[in-house]
Amino acid sequence: MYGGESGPEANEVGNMNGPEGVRADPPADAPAPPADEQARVEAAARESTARGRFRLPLLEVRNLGLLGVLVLLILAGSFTKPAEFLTYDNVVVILTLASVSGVITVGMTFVIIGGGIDLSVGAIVALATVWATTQATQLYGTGGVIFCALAVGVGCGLVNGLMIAYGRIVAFIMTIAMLASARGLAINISSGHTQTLNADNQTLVNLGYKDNFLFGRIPPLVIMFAAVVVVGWVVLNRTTFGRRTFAIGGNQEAARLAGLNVRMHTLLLYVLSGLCCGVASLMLIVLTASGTSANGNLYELDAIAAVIIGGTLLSGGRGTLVGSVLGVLVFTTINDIFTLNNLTTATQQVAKGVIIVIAVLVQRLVAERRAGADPV
Amino acid sequence: MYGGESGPEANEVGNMNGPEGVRADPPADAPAPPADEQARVEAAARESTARGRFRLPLLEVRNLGLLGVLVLLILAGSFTKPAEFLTYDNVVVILTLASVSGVITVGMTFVIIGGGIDLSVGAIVALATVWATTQATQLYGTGGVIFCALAVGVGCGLVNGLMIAYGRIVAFIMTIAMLASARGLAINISSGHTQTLNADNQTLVNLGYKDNFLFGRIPPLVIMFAAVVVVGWVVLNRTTFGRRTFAIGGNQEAARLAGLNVRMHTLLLYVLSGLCCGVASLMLIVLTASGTSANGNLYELDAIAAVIIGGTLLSGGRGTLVGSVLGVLVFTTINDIFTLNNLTTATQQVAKGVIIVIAVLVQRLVAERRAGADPV
Amino acid sequence: MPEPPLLVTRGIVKDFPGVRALDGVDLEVRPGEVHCLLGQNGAGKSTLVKVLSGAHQPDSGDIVWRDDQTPHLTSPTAALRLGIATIYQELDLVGGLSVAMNIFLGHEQSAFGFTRRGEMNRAARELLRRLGHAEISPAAEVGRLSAAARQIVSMARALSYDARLIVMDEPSAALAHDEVQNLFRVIRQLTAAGVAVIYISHRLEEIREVGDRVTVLKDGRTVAAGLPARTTPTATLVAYMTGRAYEYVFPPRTQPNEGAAEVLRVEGLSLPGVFDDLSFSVRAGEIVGLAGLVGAGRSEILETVYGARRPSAGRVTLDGRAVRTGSVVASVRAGMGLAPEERKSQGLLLLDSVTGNVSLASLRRYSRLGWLDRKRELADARREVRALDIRPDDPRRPIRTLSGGNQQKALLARWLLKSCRLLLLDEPTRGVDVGARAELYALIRRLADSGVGIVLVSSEIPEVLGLADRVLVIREGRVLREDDARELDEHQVLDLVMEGSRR
Amino acid sequence: EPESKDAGTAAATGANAAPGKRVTIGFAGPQADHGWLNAINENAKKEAGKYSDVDLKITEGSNDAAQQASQIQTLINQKVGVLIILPADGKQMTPTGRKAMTAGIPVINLDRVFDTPQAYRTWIGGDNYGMGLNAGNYIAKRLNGKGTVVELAGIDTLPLTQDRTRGFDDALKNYPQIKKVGRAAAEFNVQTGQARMAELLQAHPKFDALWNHDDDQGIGALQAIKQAGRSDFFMVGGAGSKSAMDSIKKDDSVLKATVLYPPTMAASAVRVARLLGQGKAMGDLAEQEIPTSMTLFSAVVTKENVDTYLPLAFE
Ligand SMILES: Nc1ncnc2c1ncn2[C@@H]1O[C@H](COP(=O)(O)OP(=O)(O)OP(=O)(O)O)[C@@H](O)[C@H]1O
Ligand SMILES: Nc1ncnc2c1ncn2[C@@H]1O[C@H](COP(=O)(O)OP(=O)(O)OP(=O)(O)O)[C@@H](O)[C@H]1O
Ligand SMILES: O[C@@H]1[C@@H](O)[C@H](O)OC[C@H]1O
Ligand SMILES: [Mg+2]
Ligand SMILES: [Mg+2]
Repeated sequence: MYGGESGPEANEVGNMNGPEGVRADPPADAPAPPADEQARVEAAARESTARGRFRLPLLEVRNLGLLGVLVLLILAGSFTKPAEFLTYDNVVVILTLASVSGVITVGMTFVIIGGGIDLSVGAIVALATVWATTQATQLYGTGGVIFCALAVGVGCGLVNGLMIAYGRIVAFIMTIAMLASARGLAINISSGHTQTLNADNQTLVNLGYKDNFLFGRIPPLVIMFAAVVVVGWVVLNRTTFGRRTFAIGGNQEAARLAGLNVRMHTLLLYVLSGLCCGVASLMLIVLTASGTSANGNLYELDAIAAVIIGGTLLSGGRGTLVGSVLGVLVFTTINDIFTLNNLTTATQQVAKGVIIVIAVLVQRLVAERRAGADPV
Repeated sequence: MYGGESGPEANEVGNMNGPEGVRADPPADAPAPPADEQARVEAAARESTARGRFRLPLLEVRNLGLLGVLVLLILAGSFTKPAEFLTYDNVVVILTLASVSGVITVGMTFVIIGGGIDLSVGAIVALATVWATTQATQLYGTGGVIFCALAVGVGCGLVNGLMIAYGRIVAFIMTIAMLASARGLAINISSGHTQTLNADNQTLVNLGYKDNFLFGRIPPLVIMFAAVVVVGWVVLNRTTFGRRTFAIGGNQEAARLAGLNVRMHTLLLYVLSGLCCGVASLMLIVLTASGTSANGNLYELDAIAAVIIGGTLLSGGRGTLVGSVLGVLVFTTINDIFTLNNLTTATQQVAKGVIIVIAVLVQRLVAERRAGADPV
Repeated sequence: MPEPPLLVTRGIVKDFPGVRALDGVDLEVRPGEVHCLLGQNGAGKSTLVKVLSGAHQPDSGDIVWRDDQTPHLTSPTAALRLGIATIYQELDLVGGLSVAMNIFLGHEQSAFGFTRRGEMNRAARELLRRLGHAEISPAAEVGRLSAAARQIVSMARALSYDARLIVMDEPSAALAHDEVQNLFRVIRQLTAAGVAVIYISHRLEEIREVGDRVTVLKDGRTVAAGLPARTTPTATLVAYMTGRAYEYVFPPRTQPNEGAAEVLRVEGLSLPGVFDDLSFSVRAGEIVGLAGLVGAGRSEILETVYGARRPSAGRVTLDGRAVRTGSVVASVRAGMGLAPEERKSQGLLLLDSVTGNVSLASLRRYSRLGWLDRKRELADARREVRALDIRPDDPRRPIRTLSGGNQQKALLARWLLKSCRLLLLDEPTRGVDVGARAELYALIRRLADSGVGIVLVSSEIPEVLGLADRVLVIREGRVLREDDARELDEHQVLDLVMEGSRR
Repeated sequence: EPESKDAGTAAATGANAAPGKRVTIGFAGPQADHGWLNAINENAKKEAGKYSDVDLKITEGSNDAAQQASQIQTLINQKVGVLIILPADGKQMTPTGRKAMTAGIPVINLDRVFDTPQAYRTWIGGDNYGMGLNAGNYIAKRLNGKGTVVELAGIDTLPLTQDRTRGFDDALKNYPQIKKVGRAAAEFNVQTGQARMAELLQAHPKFDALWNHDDDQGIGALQAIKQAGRSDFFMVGGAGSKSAMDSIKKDDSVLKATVLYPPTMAASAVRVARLLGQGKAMGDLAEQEIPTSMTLFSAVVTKENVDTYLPLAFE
């Protein structure tokens, strides 16, 4: 019907001759398709090309709404704090803060698209910052700290993945168990103290200082974040790994019967999320020059919220990384505007709830304006 | 999760839950191969009756595993603290504590079986305790406090339900927005203070004291909890509302095609959850003689965890209330044993994670021993 | 003088984004008749069904229901209230609920909100008995029933409404021969009581047997209406549907090559409770059919050979090399492919495009160091879409917007694309229209001719006999007879497989 | 002898230090998820360890009112001799404190105060209002009564945060030329300390002084200040952590002072609990009875006096 189907035979116009309209004669040989049929097929074809044109390489239609929300927020920020909001320094602050949760959200996006959930990200971040800042670790220098943070992330992800994929424990429960254990372990290792970086390990901390900004302008953390997003985007959208992630999240049984190694892939998704937590914990160490078991509190909810508001289905199989990143930026910008405007915690929270709802509605409005895009 | 996108197929495959949908082994109890379809259907029918026999009125097979876990915990408690654990006083402590989260979990069970999720329960509890304990409310006496707590719960649930069912906002996002707003409002109303009950309103507080225990032994809160569970069980299993909840969570499109008013029903589920929050907030007021915006922190995760460990599918359509209640009891008992044994926070948390994992595995073991029950 | 019509539709139009699914449907259904809808995959039959059931709102057109010129058809509830009940093409049951609850979902028997389970179970049992399946327990959980039993529950649900019109969208697709007879018996009872039935099926012989009149849809519009079901020549019907006269033939068998190498050897394979000590082999270029009734365990055989189920004993050898049993990954790596029986739950990535569905099993081929060659993937998918005449023919379309039969074709394309050594096809033509069926047969034969070994499971015995080279007749998980397809005829096979039930 | 180098508390002296009747002390606090609270636990444990006649049952653990109520109930059920309670929320835990008192168990209320004296025998705590007041006065003096200040608070919903802010504001009221231009709540957490401070620095490109309620979150805040390359103001901390005092001593950052809120109060509580259990009086007081409340002094630690306080600092 939609293209292609307009073969020369597509010409049977059903003229019903009343209720008794029996037309027993077989159709005559096929002449040119009737005008309206032709027109219909063409219209359909045109429409689909048109839609194809709207789909920018990176940005999907559904992301436009969220982009709109971000623009609205930026307007709000500029309006309420014209002198402070759109300054270079403040943008750096926003992007830097977004980097930490952003990296975690990238991993979370993979996990959720793949049909899972990871509630342990915040706790893994806490454990990684703590383990990487113990005296013992710091003896190995900056390299040791980096290695340790990443290893802890990957290790926790591995345990999650193994228990979920091979131990067949529901992801929600397994990662909540990991949440408890990792945070407990973090308290244990640090004895509840905030562990600061030694004088010898200031290389990391220096990354947070302006003298080390790239071209004197771009904070290394933001570059790291951008790199993670780019790599994540490529992996998700341009590799077989990414494609398999969608497939497994969309219909696990179908993926299995198509010969995909569902368990191994699921395992890898949690390892990936763990790795992202490792990277985020390094970023936190850069920012705070310390590690503590209180780090990463409630990151799981923030990350999931960013992913979902970014248009990814909580049940898996569909989603975009760009959406998640926009989600993170929206949340970070909201917080920034609140602080700039000296809002009290109470007002902040009420406003946050309201803004989230408005954001989703704006988003859907935009999506529905666009031809036939699905509702969020 | 809800929101139309996760069509029927998502539920059947049981997406969220890692690859346990994978059934590599033949059902252990498969009957002898029947001669034809008739025979096969018969066999299936017989099998289901046989299984029906195992199904005690309240307890389903899958709950047996969790019951086993609870028994193991009780053994562990009795073993480590023989003098303290199985005493009347301690059981009262466990049950009282279970009452608050238990009531919330009942509402959460309905919402999740119905294909939704409610992250705002803790915040609603906070707001309800605050609003019910303002000076203005307290002027109306105990009745005013009770009414206000319930009204706030129902009101918040109504807003959630309206936005989710009719505004088509994804439940996860809407309830996270409610979380933020309700807590913000709670801080606002109380100006961040903890509001205590007036001398005139001590009736409620007295419910927590031994002189008011029923037959001198049973705390009123535990009775309330039991009542909520019984009513919840009856509604879920014996009324059309309950059965329709399964239908909507299990296959929303099927439910719609069968002529169910899916939106109205969804709305009611969130109202129900809000009502449970109202009841729980009353319980908290009894226990603490006060209301504060800090109440109910992280109750959402606790409640969801109890529901899931109780065997309810996070994607909806399947679940038991008894399982959820057992889940709450398991978590409460774990905490109690920790307290009795003077474990440090760190050890507690690590142990909690490990116990959760073991619990799930034990549960599955039991379930798999039992005729062909689905993996958890 | 005929009775006044029960239902008349004129010029129904229904647009989906980018597709006009209905483009002027005229239909007239009389009380007490079985009115058949015919049309190719994607012709718009199911869409029409959904318009009639209130699930879709038409963009234009008129519907007249009895004397009502503007019937209130704005929701499924409204349609049910008017007396239109529907059995949908995709089974729409709730797995977690009991049979009785499913049957009465939405119109439960209740008192003050409390379900009257006893009464519902009784009523359900009665309905199931009417359908010839008294043995299905009203208390059984629907999720645990077989596809066939679920179809019966679906029918019981439609019967549970006191409907004047029951719309049945391919109800026989999941049913075996004798089940279909049962269904027809019920349909005759219904029509005798004045209830009208709209019946959709791709099997012309069913239409001839049970239908009164036929309306043919093509590209979303009525091309012929009210044809007599029994007397209209097949060639005519097919011509209306496809626009050309069609030969409904199986492709000629090529001369069997006795010397061809064995592709698959199955030895002593056992799946407890389903089959035991099963052995057979497939040569290169050979199509082996498994004939048997629904429930004979043929799907399990395929799934076990494929590694989706773990056998308790036995060996599977592909091209002379042993394949690890119980591992789909190993089987696929070795060169097997399985087109599963249950389209939606086992096959489709509903959220993905046609391309994504077609390429799923062959991703490795488009991978260079993990990088996905999307251009080549799309090109190949487009080629398969053309080859199988999947409509609409844009492989970038979301697969969920395709009609049921076209989805089935896309699933087949998945395995055609992945050049396998051995293809296991489980009901490959379920829901596929007559024209496409012939093309599929030709395709399967061509594949075999290229040296692929094929195992074919189909509940349509003529299909097995017509397409396969060699047939294994299966009952109770045992091979009753193994023979050259030309040595067997339908009655022989039926006799063999039915014997058990007549014991 | 309970001579202590490690615990950092002054040594117990006199006859009271001698072993006496065995006392079981129950201790319940909020979740030890941050430096100061953690120091509370350590102080309590260390102090208890010094006495052969003390049995300490610690239930560490919860910020949730219902949960903590049940933990305390458990201790009551275990019939401990004396209870030390640092409630997650003083008002909320009041009924529980009363329950214990009714059950005949004397309660020492630590830090966050109960709603009614009926719920405790003795209250020991820091002076939150005083902390704010002292911080405000110190800042005002250093600014010579003129300038702009920013406040980085803790958890807004805690009364102690509110008290600190109130004290701070009250102090500033005496200096009409000092303006508080910005305030944010950083949740007593390093990471939020960094985030909120980074944002505050953007909101206020210029100000003269900063009061930070909590040295733990101060670690993050200090980093944010360094990252922004700001040094146009000075900072006063709160609580008295080791890292803060080290920094003050070295004078290598904007942090010039911190206002004490000593976690040693937990050690004192153990001592008092022991005395209560044994029916003894407090050494240096004339009375036979232990006082009903003790408010610790919130000293301002500066470079000048830091050496005096360093031994009391917590990690
Ligand atoms: N939700 C939808 N969105 C977009 N297009 C749709 C949707 N549903 C159906 N279509 C399109 O409408 C047309 C008619 O589909 P329909 O399902 O009615 O066909 P059908 O006659 O039932 O075919 P089959 O025999 O294969 O079941 C097809 O082109 C299909 O792709
Ligand atoms: N949901 C189920 N739970 C348990 N056993 C089942 C289920 N569905 C089918 N079976 C078992 O599987 C066996 C064969 O069923 P199946 O329908 O796969 O056979 P088949 O020969 O492939 O028939 P068809 O494919 O035509 O439906 C039977 O023994 C039946 O008991
Ligand atoms: O964070 C601490 C708080 O919890 C305690 O009660 O008072 C001192 C603070 O620094
Ligand atoms: Mg159809
Ligand atoms: Mg089958």
